[in-house]
Amino acid sequence: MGEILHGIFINPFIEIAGAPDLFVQVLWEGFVSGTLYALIALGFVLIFKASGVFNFAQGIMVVFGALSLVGLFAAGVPAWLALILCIGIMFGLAWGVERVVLRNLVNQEPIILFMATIGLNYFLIGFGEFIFGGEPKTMITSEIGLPTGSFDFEVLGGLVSLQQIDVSAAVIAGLLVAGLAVFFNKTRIGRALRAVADDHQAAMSVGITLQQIWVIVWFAAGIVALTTGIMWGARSDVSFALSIVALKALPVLILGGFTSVPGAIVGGLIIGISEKLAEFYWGPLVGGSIESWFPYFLALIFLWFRPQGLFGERIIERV
Amino acid sequence: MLYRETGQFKTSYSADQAVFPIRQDLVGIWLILAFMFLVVPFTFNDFWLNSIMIPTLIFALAAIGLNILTGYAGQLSLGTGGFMGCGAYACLKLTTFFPDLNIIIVILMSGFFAAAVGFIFGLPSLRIKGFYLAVATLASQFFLEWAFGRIAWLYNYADSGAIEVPTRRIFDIAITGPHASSMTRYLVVLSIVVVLTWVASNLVRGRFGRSWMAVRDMDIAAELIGIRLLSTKLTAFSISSYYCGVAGAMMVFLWLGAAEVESFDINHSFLVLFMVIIGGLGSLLGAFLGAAFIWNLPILLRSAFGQTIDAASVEHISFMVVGALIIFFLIVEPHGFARMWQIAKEKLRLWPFPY
Amino acid sequence: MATETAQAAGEDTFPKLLLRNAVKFADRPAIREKDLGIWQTWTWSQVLDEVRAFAVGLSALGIKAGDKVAIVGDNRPRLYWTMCAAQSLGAVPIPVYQDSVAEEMKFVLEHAGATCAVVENQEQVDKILEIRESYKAIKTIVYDEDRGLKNYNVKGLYAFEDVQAKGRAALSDGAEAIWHEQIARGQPADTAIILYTSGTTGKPKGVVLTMENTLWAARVANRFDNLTENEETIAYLPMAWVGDHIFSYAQSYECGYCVNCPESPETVVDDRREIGTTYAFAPPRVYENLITLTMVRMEDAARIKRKMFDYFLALANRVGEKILNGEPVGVTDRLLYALGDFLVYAPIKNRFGLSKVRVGYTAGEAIGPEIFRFYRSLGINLKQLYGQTEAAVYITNQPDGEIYADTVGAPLEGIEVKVDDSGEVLYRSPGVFKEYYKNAKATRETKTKDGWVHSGDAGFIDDRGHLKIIDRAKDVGHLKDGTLFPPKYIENKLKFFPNIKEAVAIGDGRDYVACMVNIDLTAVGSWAERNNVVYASYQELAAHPDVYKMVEGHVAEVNRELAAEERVAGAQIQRFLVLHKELDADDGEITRTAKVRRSFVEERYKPLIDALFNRRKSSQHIKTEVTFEDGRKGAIEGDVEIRDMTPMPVAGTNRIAAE
Amino acid sequence: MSALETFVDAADETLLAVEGVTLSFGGVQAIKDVSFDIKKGEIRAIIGPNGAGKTSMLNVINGFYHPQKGKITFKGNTRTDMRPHVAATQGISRTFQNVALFRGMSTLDNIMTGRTLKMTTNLFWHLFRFGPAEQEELEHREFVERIIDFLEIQHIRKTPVGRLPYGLQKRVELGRALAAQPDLLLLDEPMAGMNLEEKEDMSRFVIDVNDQFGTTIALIEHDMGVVMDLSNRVVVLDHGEKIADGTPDEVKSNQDVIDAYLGVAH
Repeated sequence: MGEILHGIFINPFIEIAGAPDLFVQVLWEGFVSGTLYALIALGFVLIFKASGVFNFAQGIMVVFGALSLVGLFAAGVPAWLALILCIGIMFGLAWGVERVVLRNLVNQEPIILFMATIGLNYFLIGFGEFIFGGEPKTMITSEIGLPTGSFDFEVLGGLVSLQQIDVSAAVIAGLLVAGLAVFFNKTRIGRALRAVADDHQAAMSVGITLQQIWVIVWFAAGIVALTTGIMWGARSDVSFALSIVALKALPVLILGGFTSVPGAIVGGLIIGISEKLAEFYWGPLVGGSIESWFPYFLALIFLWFRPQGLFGERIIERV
Repeated sequence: MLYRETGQFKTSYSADQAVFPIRQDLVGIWLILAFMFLVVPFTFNDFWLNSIMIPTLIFALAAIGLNILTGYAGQLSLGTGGFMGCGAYACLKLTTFFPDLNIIIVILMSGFFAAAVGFIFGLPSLRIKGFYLAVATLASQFFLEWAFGRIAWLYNYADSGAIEVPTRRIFDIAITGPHASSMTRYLVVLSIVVVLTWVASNLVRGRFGRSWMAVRDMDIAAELIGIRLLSTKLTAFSISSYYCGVAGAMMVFLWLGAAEVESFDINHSFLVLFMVIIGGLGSLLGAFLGAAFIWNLPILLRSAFGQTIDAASVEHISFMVVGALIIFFLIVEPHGFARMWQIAKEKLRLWPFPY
Repeated sequence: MATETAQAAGEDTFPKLLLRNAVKFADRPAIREKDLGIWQTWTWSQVLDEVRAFAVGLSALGIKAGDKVAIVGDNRPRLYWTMCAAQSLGAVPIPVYQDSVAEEMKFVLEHAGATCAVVENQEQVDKILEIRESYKAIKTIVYDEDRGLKNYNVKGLYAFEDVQAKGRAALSDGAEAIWHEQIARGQPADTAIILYTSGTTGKPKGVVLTMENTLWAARVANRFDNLTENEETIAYLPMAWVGDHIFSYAQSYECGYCVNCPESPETVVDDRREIGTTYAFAPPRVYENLITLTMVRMEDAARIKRKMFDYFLALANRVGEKILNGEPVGVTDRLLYALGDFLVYAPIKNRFGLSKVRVGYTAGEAIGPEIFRFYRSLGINLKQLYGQTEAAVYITNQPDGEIYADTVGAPLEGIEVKVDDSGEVLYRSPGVFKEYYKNAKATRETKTKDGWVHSGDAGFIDDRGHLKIIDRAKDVGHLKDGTLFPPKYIENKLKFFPNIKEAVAIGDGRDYVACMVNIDLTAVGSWAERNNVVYASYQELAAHPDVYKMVEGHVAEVNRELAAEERVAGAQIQRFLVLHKELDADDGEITRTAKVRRSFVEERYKPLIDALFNRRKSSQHIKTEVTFEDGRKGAIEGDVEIRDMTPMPVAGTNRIAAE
Repeated sequence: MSALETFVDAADETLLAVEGVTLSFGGVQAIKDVSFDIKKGEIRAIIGPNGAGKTSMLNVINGFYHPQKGKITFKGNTRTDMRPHVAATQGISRTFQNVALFRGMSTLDNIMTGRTLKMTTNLFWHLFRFGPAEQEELEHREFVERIIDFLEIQHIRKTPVGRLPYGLQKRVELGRALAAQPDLLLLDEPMAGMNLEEKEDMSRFVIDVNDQFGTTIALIEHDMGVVMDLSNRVVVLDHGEKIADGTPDEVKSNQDVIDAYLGVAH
């Protein structure tokens, strides 16, 4: 018993003190996956805020975007054109989703809409695999001008290695968030989108229909997904296995709240870093791979004490 | 049109509250049961029994389990695969420890382990609702998957890391294992599913079912009229998991014959969830309809395209079709096949009048 | 002679029959009531137990032979038991229409000299208490349902079960023998019941029927249709109406069949379906309503379904009745009819709970021939009978195999029927009433010394020996030029249209025939909804130009039919209007059995009628006082439009005789 | 009316006493130091303008809100707060301002749910719907049928409540509350949103419940006419404070009430 407690609560710190460079490396790894979790969660929050849809397909949109890019390139389309076409595809997807799904399911219960996005999820998997094939693919990292290679630092007596692609991922994620912030705060459409979260009437008074807003929001989420897909694909393969990883956006959302953009980012980083730390320092105690479930437990424990999330308001129940 | 109800009157509450108060329905269900028990085993070939009948029944049972939790008690769960796995691994361990115990009893007992696990993962439901709760069930799903893969004791330290089903006999008839005939396994599965469905129908019609639905429809009002939320939700979690557990045990022991962690992964959770949604939340009939539809649709597609396109493409197309159909059905009738049947039945009862 | 054997066996009063049934049909259901969601059943032996306890209890409260016991309420087992209980003591049950206002009820109670009232609920108790303030003879009030009565502290008010408890206590002290003696003393000539006829004019008259009258009627009717103890009937018509008394009480006691009481007046159709009655009885209005309901609902059905429905209805119209009557029909038609039965006829019968009906009767008023045929063509053995309270219902019935839509059948065995010179129908039978209670003058006017009763109806016996009723004798009139004017005949034709609920034709002594129409709010309302016609009230809808146009079409259709019949061709409707309010029993415009009080209506709407016969007027202002459900008074006023019709040319000479 | 008077005479025993209850959410004070009592067998009205804290008061009484200060004595047991289902167990049941029925269930099942507290048979019997479980279901069904009969809703017995018009839903909700055979019945604006006829019906049911079952009733109502007709005593709240307490006539002539309530709300 004591041994286990020691393993859980004491040993990690001994190890950290013993090899601080490893600790920093793990932190960095966690930070990078956290960034990606955050991006998936971000796409999710965009949609949830504006249309109340719990979009289960956000993870698949990430894969689908990346797959389209790789697939188009493989079919002989120049990389830059493929990228532009992919943006077009994401727009088409947003338009199609609004046309086929949202418009017909307006005013349904949340769970029905949630189920519809699971259906969309399946459709996209089948569609993507049918067009581009099911086998994992390699991202065309250098072709679209992303750096490869790594920066190596001498830190605390050890060597910390930062992949350049990871660094650019973080930078691009930052830029994306900044861009979205500008879009939402400074543009007319952006303000309308913010209004729609609170009041549909107000949004329509700006002169945009609800349908248009849905398309825009899903498109924005699609762009976020495409970016995420490129980054993620550059780190590993482009394959539908990613959709399972994308479920980690859920605990991120739990931490950050379903409607908060800063929450998504902070939540993503917390989940990313903590799962890597847990895996590295606690994983060996029970045979490893605990990062597959650790974030969910973390979110659960968190929920127990704060059911409304990190940035959510306290719910007063009324009768 | 087919319903002629004139002269069917009830002189007691038990007759009025029967599962099938209309005589035509009662006759119908007996005909179906007779067909399933007396005709199917002797006329259907191995492919039909193994690939269609047995899995449909097993998934229907899992769908009933999930339906109790999600459809009746209103608690969204994405952990069905994990609970099914609990049943399967429990069954393996039980039959290892008690090799002489009647395998049917073992299968029925293994559900209790799933129920216990479901109980534990249902605890957060006191404070967590809706989509937030889905995360709790995801936690159980991934944790259980992890456990099934990592804890070698669970799969008897088999080199393959998989469950290998031993042969078990009752009255010298092989029920499980490679020697068991499709017919035997079908009949065992059918019997268990029929009995458990009957039990489920008893539950949902009575006090427990009403409490679940009350919690689902308006938990605050339910609490104020004296329903204990936690115990109601926990019973739903336990019973639901029991059903999933038994379905999982049957899946491995009476259908697949062997199973790995992948048999209980999150995709199975989704598969069963689809069955429930497409079949109809809050309906036992819906569980059967949903299971039959979702399970057999790809088979149907495969046999339709099988000759012209390669297997992988058929797989992809079936994914697309399933996805599109889910959306289609949600648009046409968000409450699933069961509601469609209900509406059709209502129309038949009112025929020729529209109302 | 059936009567003689029965008397020999001691089955000549209802209490004696109850004793017989309690042995003969001991465990068979006698009466059911849908209560608390299920059908509560009492077997004949249980009914005996209940009746005995209540009778002895009443006796303990001082009710004795010759006393009058008023019975007020919806059809409920306990109220039927009260009848038998009262009869067993030699007292006379007086059922009263339950929806009469206190004033009407007071007249009946006072006239009959009731000393006890057995009522359904608080509402009726309140009425009786109100009556008791001025008519103090009522000593005992017994109620069935205690709701709201818990804290009434009133002398002589008892719960039904308390009276029974009293009775049971007395029974254990040996009262049973006395009770049986009392029953044994009962004679066929004893008064069985006094039924107050609502009467289209004047105050109600109490028709005194003896045990022999009612029992004879019950026996004859049961034998006529070979009824057995296996029949199921539903009791939903007012207990104060002779039809209900004979069908739900006398005939049931006589042959032991089961009577079913519905849960509430609103659920009768559902309850009838659940029970699946085999022997049915309803005034034409009920059948009319069902058709209206059918047509209105089918209007909303999908096009294909409606087409199919219309096709098979036309087929039924062509061959249905022939098949029912066992006449030869082609094989194709038979097959098509079978298909129609599967798709349309059987489901309709099922919806209305008429699937199991062996014999169904309509009476009380002439039924439209089209309505009558509609049911028969669906395969329902609907028959007409002609009856009156004074005859204990039965005068003529249609025997199986001799059903003609235009007649009301032939006299039953033991009944003599004749038509006098003025065209009035007279009858004589063992069922003929004893007298009008305390009204010798009226008795003399109606019943001749040798037992013939003036029916008050005009009619004739055709060459098949069947009776045809044209109209009330005093209502058949003539236009100024001498043309025959049968108002009811015209009105019934109008009323067959689902959109028309009620019609009043006027023409006696006038230049031409004019008509006032009530639209059917259900049917026209549904039509309005489909056609986006917005309306706030009956009055507004009735005055709508499109509604007028619709009614005009119906009137033209009736005129076309009239024109085709030589004898009434001159009685075509030349002007009509749609009334601005519904004729209402609360306003005294129709009776509780929904017959139009013609003279009252003509008086009340005199300005309108004057305008109808003033060709220069195309509309008329009117103000009408109305009584609301809660008794408050108010007024409806407005302008009513009057439309002119062009009479149809009279068709050739060789015409089918008027139906 | 004579019925009511008998009860006023008989009622002298305090069923529920509220003493110095104070409730606030965050910074907002919903109820400030309110005390009043409800006597056994009476119909007690709680009135006041919008936002006066009436519904909050009911929520405190049946344990949904927990007051910061004060205590409540019900049937002799004093408490500061409790879980709602405990309140239900002790005999308090209620209806809601916005109908809170179980929309997916039929009228019958909704009212049956109201009897959950009285049902004790364990899961085992229910699995097979056998023996005690079947017995229990049937007994309670009969009880519920009496309520259905009482409220005259036979014709909608098996209709899902979501399909019913508002007035009937309110009636079903009353039925569900009655099913628990409460000692104290809390009615939160039972007549809100009803037309005149429905109001009269509902008033009759309220009186009949009180009369027939002797149930003590606390009632929030806006319609002054209804309050004056129905209730034995009235407590008036304004901005969370009690400003008057007494018979309808006393309250009607109270100047504070006229200023605060009658002048403002209507």
